Amino acid sequence: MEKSPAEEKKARPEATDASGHPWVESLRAALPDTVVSAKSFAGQITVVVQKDSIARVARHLKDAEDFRYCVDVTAVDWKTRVPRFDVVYHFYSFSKNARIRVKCAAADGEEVPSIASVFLAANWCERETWDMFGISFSGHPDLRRILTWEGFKGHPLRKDFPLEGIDTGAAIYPEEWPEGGGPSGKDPNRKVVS
Amino acid sequence: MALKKWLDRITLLDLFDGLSVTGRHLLKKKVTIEYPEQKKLPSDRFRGMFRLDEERCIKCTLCAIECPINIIYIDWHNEKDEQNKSVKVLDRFDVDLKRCMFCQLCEEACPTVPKSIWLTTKTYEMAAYDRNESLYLDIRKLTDWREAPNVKPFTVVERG
Amino acid sequence: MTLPPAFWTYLKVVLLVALVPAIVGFVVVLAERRLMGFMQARLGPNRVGPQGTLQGLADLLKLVTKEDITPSRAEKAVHSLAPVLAVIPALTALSVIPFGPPVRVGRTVVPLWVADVNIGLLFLLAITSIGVYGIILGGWSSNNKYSLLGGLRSAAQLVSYEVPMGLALVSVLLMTRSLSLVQSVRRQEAMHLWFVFPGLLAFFIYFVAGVAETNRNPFDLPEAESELVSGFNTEYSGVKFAFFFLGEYTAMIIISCVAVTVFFGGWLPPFPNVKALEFLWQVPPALWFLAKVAAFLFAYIWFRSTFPRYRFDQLMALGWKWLIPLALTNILLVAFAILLTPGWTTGLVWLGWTLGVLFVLAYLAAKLRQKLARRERLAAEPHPVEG
Amino acid sequence: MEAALRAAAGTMSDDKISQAEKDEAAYFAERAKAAAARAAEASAVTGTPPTLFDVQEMELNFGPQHPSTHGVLRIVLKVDGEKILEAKPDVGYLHRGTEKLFETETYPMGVPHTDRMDYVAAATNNHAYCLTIEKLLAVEVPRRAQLIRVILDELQRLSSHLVWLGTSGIDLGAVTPFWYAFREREQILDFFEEYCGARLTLNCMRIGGLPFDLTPGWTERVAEFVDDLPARIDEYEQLLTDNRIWKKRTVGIGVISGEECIEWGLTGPVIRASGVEWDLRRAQPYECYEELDFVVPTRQNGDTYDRYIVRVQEMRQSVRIVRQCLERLEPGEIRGKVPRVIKPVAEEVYASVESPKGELGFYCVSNGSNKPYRMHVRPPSFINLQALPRLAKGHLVSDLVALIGTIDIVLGEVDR
Repeated sequence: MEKSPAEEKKARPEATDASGHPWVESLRAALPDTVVSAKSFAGQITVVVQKDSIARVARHLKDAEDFRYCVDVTAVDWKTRVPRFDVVYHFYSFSKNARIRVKCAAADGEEVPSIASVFLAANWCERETWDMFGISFSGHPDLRRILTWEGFKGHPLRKDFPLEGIDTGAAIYPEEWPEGGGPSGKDPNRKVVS
Repeated sequence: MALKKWLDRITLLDLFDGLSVTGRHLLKKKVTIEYPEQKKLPSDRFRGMFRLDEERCIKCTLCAIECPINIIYIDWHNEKDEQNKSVKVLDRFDVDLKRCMFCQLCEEACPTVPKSIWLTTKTYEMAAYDRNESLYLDIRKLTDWREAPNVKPFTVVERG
Repeated sequence: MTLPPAFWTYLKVVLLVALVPAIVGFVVVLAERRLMGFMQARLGPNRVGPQGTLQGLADLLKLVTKEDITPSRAEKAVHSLAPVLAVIPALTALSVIPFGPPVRVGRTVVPLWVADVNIGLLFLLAITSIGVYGIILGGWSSNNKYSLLGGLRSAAQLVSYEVPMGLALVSVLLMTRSLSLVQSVRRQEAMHLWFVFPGLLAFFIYFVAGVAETNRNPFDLPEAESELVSGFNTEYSGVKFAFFFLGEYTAMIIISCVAVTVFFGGWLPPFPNVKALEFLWQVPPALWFLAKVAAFLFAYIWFRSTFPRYRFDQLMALGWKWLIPLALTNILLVAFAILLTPGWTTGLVWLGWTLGVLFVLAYLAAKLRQKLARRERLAAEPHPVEG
Repeated sequence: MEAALRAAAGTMSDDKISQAEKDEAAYFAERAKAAAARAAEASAVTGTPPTLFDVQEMELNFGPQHPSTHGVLRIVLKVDGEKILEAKPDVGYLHRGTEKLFETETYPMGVPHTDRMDYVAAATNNHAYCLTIEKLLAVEVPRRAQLIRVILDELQRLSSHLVWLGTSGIDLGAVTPFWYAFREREQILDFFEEYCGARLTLNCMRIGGLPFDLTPGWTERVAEFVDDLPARIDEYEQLLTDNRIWKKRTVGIGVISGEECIEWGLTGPVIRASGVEWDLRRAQPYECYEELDFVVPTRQNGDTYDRYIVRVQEMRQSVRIVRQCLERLEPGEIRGKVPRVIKPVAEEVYASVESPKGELGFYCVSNGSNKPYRMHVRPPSFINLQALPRLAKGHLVSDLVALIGTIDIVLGEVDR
């Protein structure tokens, strides 16, 4: 079943440039200097735009292109890249029966304009993004933590947040292992538990 | 139309309909399985308690690698046997059952035929008073593990 | 040697106070849980004792040995008083219920009721409505918002449903011409007519109001488990909770007893005027009474396992906008029927026939219409999904 | 409260009350002061002195330990009597960091984790996850696997809707449909157990196909069951659909228009009950849904009753879909050509399925390694729950219970 590397590479799907796509064109015409790049992968259009104009982009997509349904807002942490984060938006158009993905880059500590005033659905998604990544959204009506609690330190989905979690002071289940057991490794004197 | 609706309303038709459903069930066969005396046997693919065959195991640790939550701990060392061949000997094969989510990925990853670790033992009675002791399986428990003796005889209830 | 009449009275009181809680605990609760289980395609509690018969004892032991918790910021005195207030009136009200005709013990004739009060029905209405104080005070004193809401719901519910209940009983009074419960049975015996037939509407209103007053499904708002987390009794445990429990079930029994006495001829066997059914008189009258009460309790259980729960404002609307006007109309109807044939019962009999036949006809018509509509719907469906 | 008042009046000597009591007293004094200030403010607005019958807000904590919140949802209510002035959902009690877990494990190891999100509909979760990775890899799923996936999906939809039907019945006081619904669900779980060995956390799909083929006789038993099911659904409907109390509790409760649904991002039965005929199985068909003949049930009023009707009709349609798939089953491959070590191209992809709750989407960012760089879930319950304050405003506390039931949330998915 194994294919040669070259063959495998050939079979792999590739992203193509989508700057000529009508939606991108319309975006470019309405809001010049906002579109950074556009690509198409697996039939999905991704448009990268300037961070500051994201609310206007959302408004344009909603009003002019009929992307009325905000599917999701999330972010990706690129750790070492500058700027560090990508904020990712998914919109869906009922009339076109198609989705579009809009991305904008944001550095750590930078504010991204909120689209909660354009799409009500983005409200909690942006709160979640703030909670998980620490990207704050300017103009958000109620930017509080949502999945973790008020006063939680750190943002769990950042790549530098430890997987085992941090000591929050909350009483969690103590890590208990039978004598000699557990992930600590070999122990020749381990007694067999029955 | 309005009259028909009123007819339904004043004769309490909807309420009597509901009562008739529950009334019918009063005499129908019940679906309760009286557990310790009656049991429904699990299916052949049921994912229950672990079992390990030490002879078959080739110590490849694939199961430990594939485990999504890393609850399988395997240590082994090389030994020379009579023909002076190097063989792997298990030091430790532990499954932390209390954290197991019974996804069967370890069994799927196992390259031996038949599998040397498997979950299809049809045993689900794993309640224990002490999760750290009883629900932590080492080699002995994994290989020499027997089904808990049934205190009382039970009748098997048909599936489905 | 003849025993003084007072002895018999005391004996009856003791028996009632001892027996009714026992019956509630052992029979009614078990029957409710098992019957509800059967209706829900399961078995219900069947582990304690043969077929679960000792479940009541086990529950009782559990409740008695359980820690009795009073919330730290509760009104302690009221919190303890409330369960007592819920149970005492309910037991008191039992004293006027005639369980059967007087029986002869040796040379004494002993009536099977503690007291034949000549204002029996008024006494009942007055006493049973004290029970709600227990619920209100219990809800308020627990210092729990859910309990408070439950208590308030209960107060409003009781006030609203006392009115249609009273009005429904008024129409019976027109037929009985007496407030005494014993007289009511005697009158039905004399007329060869259960009052449920001419008083079909009155019975319906009475029973609905009765279910509402005892806080049972579909009117169990004060203790709506899925909304108010048991409502007024959230903060109660142990014996105090058992008292509330007892109060509620005794109230259920009282409502059933009154319905049987007033509408279903008390201890009389069915169809006293039909010659062919005369053998029914061989059964002791008290057993007839008990059987009828059991049937009512079964209806309570049946309702509970079938119906969803009303909302608070809808409950009020039902009481004030439907039941009270209906009850008033019913009084007019009955009064008219009595006036038509003064001094005689033919009017009432005719009213009974009319109401009964009308209802049955309407029901059949509605059922037929439902069947036809369903057939039409199935025929019109483009892709039949029916089996 | 009494202690608080006494302490506020200073009648009790300080050494007698402990620090905790003092704190409590201070808290209550502050609350009383705030309430007085609010009352004064209200009276200043209306120009009348505050009376007993003025609007008096009470804060009510609905959950996290409340029988009707379907898990650990907490709603902070502001109520006037029983009328809800404001409802603020507070979620996150079940947050387990599933998205973080995905990032630390290889692609195939992510499947069992998806079971634990919407734990009453694990198959659709598995499906959405696998679909995303398959899209990233551009893998074709064999036809038999597609059909079996659809059967599993629809059985799961049935079982999820049955759970919904039972629990929302209980919320409104009707206990019996719960038992009937769970009786049927038990049979569905038996089918799952027979197919993949688990009843709830199924782990029944793999990237590129399925782990097992069907056991002999499974299709016949499922066919028998789905033939039997419409009569059972009739039974539930007889208990609820025409019942006047049920209608009173649901008609006109939580009305939301189709436009608003889109604005709030509501999906699934909620949006279909508001007149928008949008179902991902129809709009963007995945697997073999496009060749199947089924109706997307819609209703116009957008209230709780319509959402109930839509779900019940969806159950009937699921029965049809299962039947059609069973007819089309032919022997064949069940697993596509997927490399043993999955290393997709460094790209990003979003794929979604119509889960019983709505649009369940996965957004996967790959960096070319064998682990997803970022895996994000678009949970329908989470987004749908967002609209609860909008739905609940102005209704009574009893209706809130109905509304939580009607948007059909699973807290495992809300909090992930």
